[in-house]
Amino acid sequence: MGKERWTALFLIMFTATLATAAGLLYSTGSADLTTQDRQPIAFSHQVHAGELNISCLYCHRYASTSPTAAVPTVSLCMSCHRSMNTAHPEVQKLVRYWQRKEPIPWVRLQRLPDFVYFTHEMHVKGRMQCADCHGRVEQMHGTPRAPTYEMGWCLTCHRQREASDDCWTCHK
Amino acid sequence: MDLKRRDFFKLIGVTTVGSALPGCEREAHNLVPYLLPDEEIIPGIANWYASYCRECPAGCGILVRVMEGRAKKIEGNPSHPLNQGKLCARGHAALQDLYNPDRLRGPMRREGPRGEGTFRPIGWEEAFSLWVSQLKAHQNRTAMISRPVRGTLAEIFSRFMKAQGGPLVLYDAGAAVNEHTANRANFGIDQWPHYDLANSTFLLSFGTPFLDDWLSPVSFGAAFGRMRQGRAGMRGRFVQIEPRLSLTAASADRWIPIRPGSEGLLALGIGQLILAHGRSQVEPSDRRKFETVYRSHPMDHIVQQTGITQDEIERLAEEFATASTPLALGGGPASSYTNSTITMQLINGLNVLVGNIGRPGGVQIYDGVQFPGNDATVQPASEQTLLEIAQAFDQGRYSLLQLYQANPLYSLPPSTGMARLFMQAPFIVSFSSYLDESTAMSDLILPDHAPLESWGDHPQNGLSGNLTVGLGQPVVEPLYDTRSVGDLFLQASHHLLDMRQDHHPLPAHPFKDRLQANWQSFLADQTSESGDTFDLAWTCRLQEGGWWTERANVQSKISSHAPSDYEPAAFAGDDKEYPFYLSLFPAMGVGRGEGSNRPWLQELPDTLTSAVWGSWVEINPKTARDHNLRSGELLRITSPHGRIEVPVVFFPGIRPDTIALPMGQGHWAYGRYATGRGVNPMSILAPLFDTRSGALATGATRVRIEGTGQLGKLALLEQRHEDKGHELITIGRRQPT
Amino acid sequence: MDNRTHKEEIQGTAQNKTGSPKPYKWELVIDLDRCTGCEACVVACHAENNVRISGEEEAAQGRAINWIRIERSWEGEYPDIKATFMPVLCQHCNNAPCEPVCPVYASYHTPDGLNAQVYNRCIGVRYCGNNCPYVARQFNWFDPQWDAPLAEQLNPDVTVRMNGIMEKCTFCVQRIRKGKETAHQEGRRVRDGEVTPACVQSCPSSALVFGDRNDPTSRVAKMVKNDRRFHLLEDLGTEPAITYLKRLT
Amino acid sequence: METSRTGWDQIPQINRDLLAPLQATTWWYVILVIGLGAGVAAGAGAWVYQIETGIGQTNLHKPIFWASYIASFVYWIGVSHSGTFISGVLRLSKAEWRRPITRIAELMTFISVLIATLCVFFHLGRVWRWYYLIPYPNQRTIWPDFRSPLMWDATAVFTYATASTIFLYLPLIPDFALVRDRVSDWRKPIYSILALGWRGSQTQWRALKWAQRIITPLIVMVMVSVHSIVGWDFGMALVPGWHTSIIAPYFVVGAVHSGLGMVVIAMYVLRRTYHLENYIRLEHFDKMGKLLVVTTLTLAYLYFADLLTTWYGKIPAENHVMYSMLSGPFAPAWWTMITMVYVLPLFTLTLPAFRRWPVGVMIVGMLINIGMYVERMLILIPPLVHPRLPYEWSSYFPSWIEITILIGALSLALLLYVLAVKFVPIISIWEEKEGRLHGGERG
Repeated sequence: MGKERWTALFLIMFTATLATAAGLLYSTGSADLTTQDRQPIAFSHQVHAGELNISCLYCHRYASTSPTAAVPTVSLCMSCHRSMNTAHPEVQKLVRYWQRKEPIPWVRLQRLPDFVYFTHEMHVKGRMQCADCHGRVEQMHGTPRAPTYEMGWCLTCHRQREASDDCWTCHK
Repeated sequence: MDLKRRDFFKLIGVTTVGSALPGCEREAHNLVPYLLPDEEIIPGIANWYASYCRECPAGCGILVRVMEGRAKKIEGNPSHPLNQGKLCARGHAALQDLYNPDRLRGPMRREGPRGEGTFRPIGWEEAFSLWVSQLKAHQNRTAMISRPVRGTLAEIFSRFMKAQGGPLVLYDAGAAVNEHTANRANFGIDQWPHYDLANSTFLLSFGTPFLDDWLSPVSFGAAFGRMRQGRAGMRGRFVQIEPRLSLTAASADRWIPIRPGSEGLLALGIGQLILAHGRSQVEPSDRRKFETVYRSHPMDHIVQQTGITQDEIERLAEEFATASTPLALGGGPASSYTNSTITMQLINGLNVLVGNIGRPGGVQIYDGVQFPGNDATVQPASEQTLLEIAQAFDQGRYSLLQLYQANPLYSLPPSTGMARLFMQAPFIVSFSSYLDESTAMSDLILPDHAPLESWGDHPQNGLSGNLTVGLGQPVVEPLYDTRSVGDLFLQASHHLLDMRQDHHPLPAHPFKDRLQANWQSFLADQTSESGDTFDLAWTCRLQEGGWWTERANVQSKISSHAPSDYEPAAFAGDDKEYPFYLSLFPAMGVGRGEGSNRPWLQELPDTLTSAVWGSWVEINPKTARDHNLRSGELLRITSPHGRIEVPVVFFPGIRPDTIALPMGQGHWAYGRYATGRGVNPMSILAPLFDTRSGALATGATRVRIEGTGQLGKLALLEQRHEDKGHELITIGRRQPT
Repeated sequence: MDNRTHKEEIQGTAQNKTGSPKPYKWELVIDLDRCTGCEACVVACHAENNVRISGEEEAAQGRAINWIRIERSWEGEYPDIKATFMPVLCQHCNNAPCEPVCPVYASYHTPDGLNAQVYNRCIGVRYCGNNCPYVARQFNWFDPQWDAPLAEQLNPDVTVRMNGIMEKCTFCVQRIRKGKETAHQEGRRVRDGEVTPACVQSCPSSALVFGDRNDPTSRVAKMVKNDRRFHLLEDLGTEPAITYLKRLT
Repeated sequence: METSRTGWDQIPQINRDLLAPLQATTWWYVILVIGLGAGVAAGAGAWVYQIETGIGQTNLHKPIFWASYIASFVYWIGVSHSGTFISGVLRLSKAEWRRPITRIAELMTFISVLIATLCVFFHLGRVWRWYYLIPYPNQRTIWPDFRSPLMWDATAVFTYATASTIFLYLPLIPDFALVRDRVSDWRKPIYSILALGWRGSQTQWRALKWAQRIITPLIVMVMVSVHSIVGWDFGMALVPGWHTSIIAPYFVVGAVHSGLGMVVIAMYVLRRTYHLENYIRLEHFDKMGKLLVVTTLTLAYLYFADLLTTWYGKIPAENHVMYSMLSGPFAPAWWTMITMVYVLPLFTLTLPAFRRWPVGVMIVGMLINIGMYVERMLILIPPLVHPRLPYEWSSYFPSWIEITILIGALSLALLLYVLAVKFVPIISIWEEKEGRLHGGERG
């Protein structure tokens, strides 16, 4: 009687460990697991992209012409905030950076390993929406947390759209 | 609104470096956006800037790939007539000059005794005023040794030195002074002719290393390719005559190992036969002079001296005279003896004899481009000129020495006593970017920008067959607290103005304005540019990397003088005690030592021996057997002036009575990659010079050898030591059809 | 439909005005009669592909990494001796011995007929290295190092290979990729000479010619018909993508 | 009848003799364990250092991408064939004399497979990514490439490891039961778990017998396949000197050769230490000697066939490899190998008197193993040193790191064996009894 219970317990433990191991193996990859870092300025995509409905490419203007989308220059921020909403404490932070002639040390959230080649240009020109990868940032407070850009995640889309799934398309 | 781009580069540097480093995880976490948008720079997109290469005096056109303010790659400028989009190993390695870890970060002043090499960083204000005070103190007692410069910088240097009162000596160990002197004697020209290799059908080369490092290896390489396979149904033949089978000779159809120093005699013999067979094309008026020279030595004497059979000589003469467009070139080893200028004249004479001066496929002479700093005053000087300067310092005629990227202390043999100059000169100012041997002896260092950080222009000195002026612009912001030597000289001359009322002083504009002014007046004269405004023209020139014409108008008729009478080469050390000839050649990549602080060039395997990162001595296997030497064994080489020990490499392509060493190693300064590596063969050379040009005769020292028994340290990429396995790889050759 | 062409263009099989429906087939022709052994290609390759600086010690151990090397072989005896040069790099074999032996698919064949090495997949069993008859594969025995600020020069389009993985010539795939992207955007095929690897681009005597073998008008397609042609170790049947032209005399 | 009664009388004696090692522990045993432990520690340290700094700590270089680690892998896989061959083949052929030595051999198999696998990990350039070799579902949807002989190898070795474990375990069950009933200290629970509630009932006996009948032929097949595949790691490659069809059978026989050699050593040592003279008798050394003669001759035949073909073919690439061994830089190693593996065994073991001299046979066993290790190195190095492009010809000798790691592996093997002796009856007690009682009709 007691013997059976022990055996059962043992079996459960055994399967549990196996399952965990398998899961871990499955998910191993280049996942970027950095947590929500605090940005120097509490910038809100919800306000800019959502309420004000500014197009992504207005600030991230290189996305359609360059591999990197790039963060907007301080002067670009100032081009609006010189006049707009200057009372806001966060905006004043921005202004202070501007006056100190200091670039803003934004914390990087969207990262890929060095051995991955990704170009915004081709994806934007390939009739993809920013939201397809970056989610609906206009609804996100603070800085949007990206999906962990896993290889499997890229592949799914590439296969759906019958884009190339040759290793050397994305690995350098 | 004036955040310096430099500051920005400093900031973004973090990210760029981080993402480049291995173990991809350690990426820098911060994105640093531009404060001010810069139209030129789009993150992630490469910009290409045109400039010209300053690694050697040839001045090929280059395009530099720049991303986020960092130079990434240098490529040949396809529209530049000299190199036509190609680039040599040294050109590529210019990046490792820009990013060299041993570059000087700012002005420095000597501390402690001279030669100890301890320096203290100082501010530019202090450094500059110190320099100016020295200039004032040593008015009319200043000498300047510089690497060969042309164009605006050359103009500024020469005018400055004229005002300051003292000689400006342009020195480069690689400058083919003998060839140059001979050309002046034969054709009365100061700039190089265009040797039309591409269209010649038979190339008779007396040791000319035109595929190694001679004048402009890239343009010659391109021409060689066309000479061999560029013309349908016509493949130019090529014979190389020299004691050691050089990289150039490896591409020849035939290699003739001639006794060192007797190249002139062979040329003489060939000319003699051409005249004898009545094949010469010289006007009857000059004919007599030519005959007296070329008939001066009997054939059997020539055969006996050169060690080449009479049939061979006759065959050469036959081939040369009957070829539709023959071309004779001389240089390299043939130009490393005491009689080399005459040898070169005799070789030039051969071209005159077959009348290929001004012909396609021959020697094409034309007037150089009219540009400031492109006249006879900026011709490279010989070693003897340097020694005269040194003597002047001895006698106290000069007291202030200025060095600009010249390193005579390393590239002249100790036996010449060059070191005395650096011991005795009361004050030495150096503008070099590195603590090389000479700079380490200086009292004040005002480091110049790297070429890729600075403005410059380069009126082509012949060679390309076009009129060409290269234009160089800064492609990246200066990395360090350095200053353009041009700016410094202009400022200084401004400070000195008060005490000068003499010859046309230089205005105190920044160097760039001066350069632009020169271009404005230059372009104004060019009909091609007339019409559009200067600003437009200037931008175009910047984009194209310079100005050039389709073709130079070649002078078909040129009065060519007969060569002077032949004189035999003199050697140091008698052949009983010192049985071997010593032949020095610039090492692959590192050249005569300028390149030895570039890891890429150090790691560039010498194609013939596959050796990297060091020195070696090449010996004929037979000789090695006679002295029972093992491959890799340290060989002690003794000359009347010193002794060195170098590892042996068996080299089937060299005369048994000759040994050959690469130059360029054995630095005792010049940064982490160069210092204490290999040996500098200069250290055993005798102070012998060419009788006409005063160029150092690097091949005029005889040596004796003895094995030391222990193995030397030398890395060869070719790992096969046992000489087997040839049949495994059958490249095969085809006889030309 | 739209997606099809999208895919096909990326793989270079677009049915567009320039027409040829074939995929790309990148090949290289090396004319040994032009090669002067100047090794501009070697440094060009180092600069373009972030090839590590091995240093004297590793070079002495036979560990120096060169994606392209110039093999010199002597023929004859002094004084009638000749040296011949042969640039040897990855031959991008159509029937590559290194591919099937890789247990993890790090070494595989791309649709363009390139012989690819996926660095981040490689676990360093080095079977491919043994099985490459051209000894074209190079192994990273240690992590690479660049004395600051030399690393500033590194090409961002090419990753830096870490300790323990195999690397080799890629025909400068980053340039091919760029070329194909441009062509794709302009809805055409890559033009002949539009893409050149660093070695080809630098070669002063134009001994190296690179192009798309499947484009009948390309220089490569014409040159491979030259009667001086041969392949390295042809009898092994590896079908190299590199054709050599014999040297005359 | 006669034999059987005497047989029954012997049983207590047998139990006493064969369980003795499990009960008493001598001081030199402790010292031995500590010594081997030190060796293992050194090896482990060296390995960590190699992983930390880079595989460059070895003397490997282009074009010698495989060397001592792979050679050791091949060697240990070879040793592992002892057990399966002796107990497997001899069981099948119902050779009675096998009984006292099967356990010795099976234990050896089990341990050396572990060590062999370890050697593969030493070799990997990025060992922390080893799991790419496992065919497991992953979000990248990438699988290993089963065209690669290395994947065949991985599969085969894994199968072999599991199979030989079972093969070792099955006949252990009754003995574990025996020990369980004999010991009373902390070990009792362990043994009772391992004994799987063995009571010795008829059904259990029948089940055991059946299990063995099934596993035995299987394991013999696996054994042959495993080393064939190990051979194919080389045979499938283009490398001159590897690319030969004879390499698979050659590897199998070679493996058995070294395996038997190793068993002989173990037999001698255990016999001396635990005074098992009436179990491991001279007859056994004699039989093993004969087996060794057989393997020697077979191996020699295959090797000769290969050499002759190469020599007669005169294919340059292969000739260079061959002559580098016959007369070139590898000649010393090669001739040593020939002497130790072929010549000496042949001239000694063919003498009946010699075969009945345990020390002698043991020494020959050692020579064979050293020789075979050298032979493994010679299979790898000379061909790799002579690629088809002579520009890259080179040479190789292992570095201190390599040597330390491999010595560590050896010590680990010995350590495991020494510990095992303390834990399992080194001679299959029940089989021994069975043999004595029934003259093995059941066996």
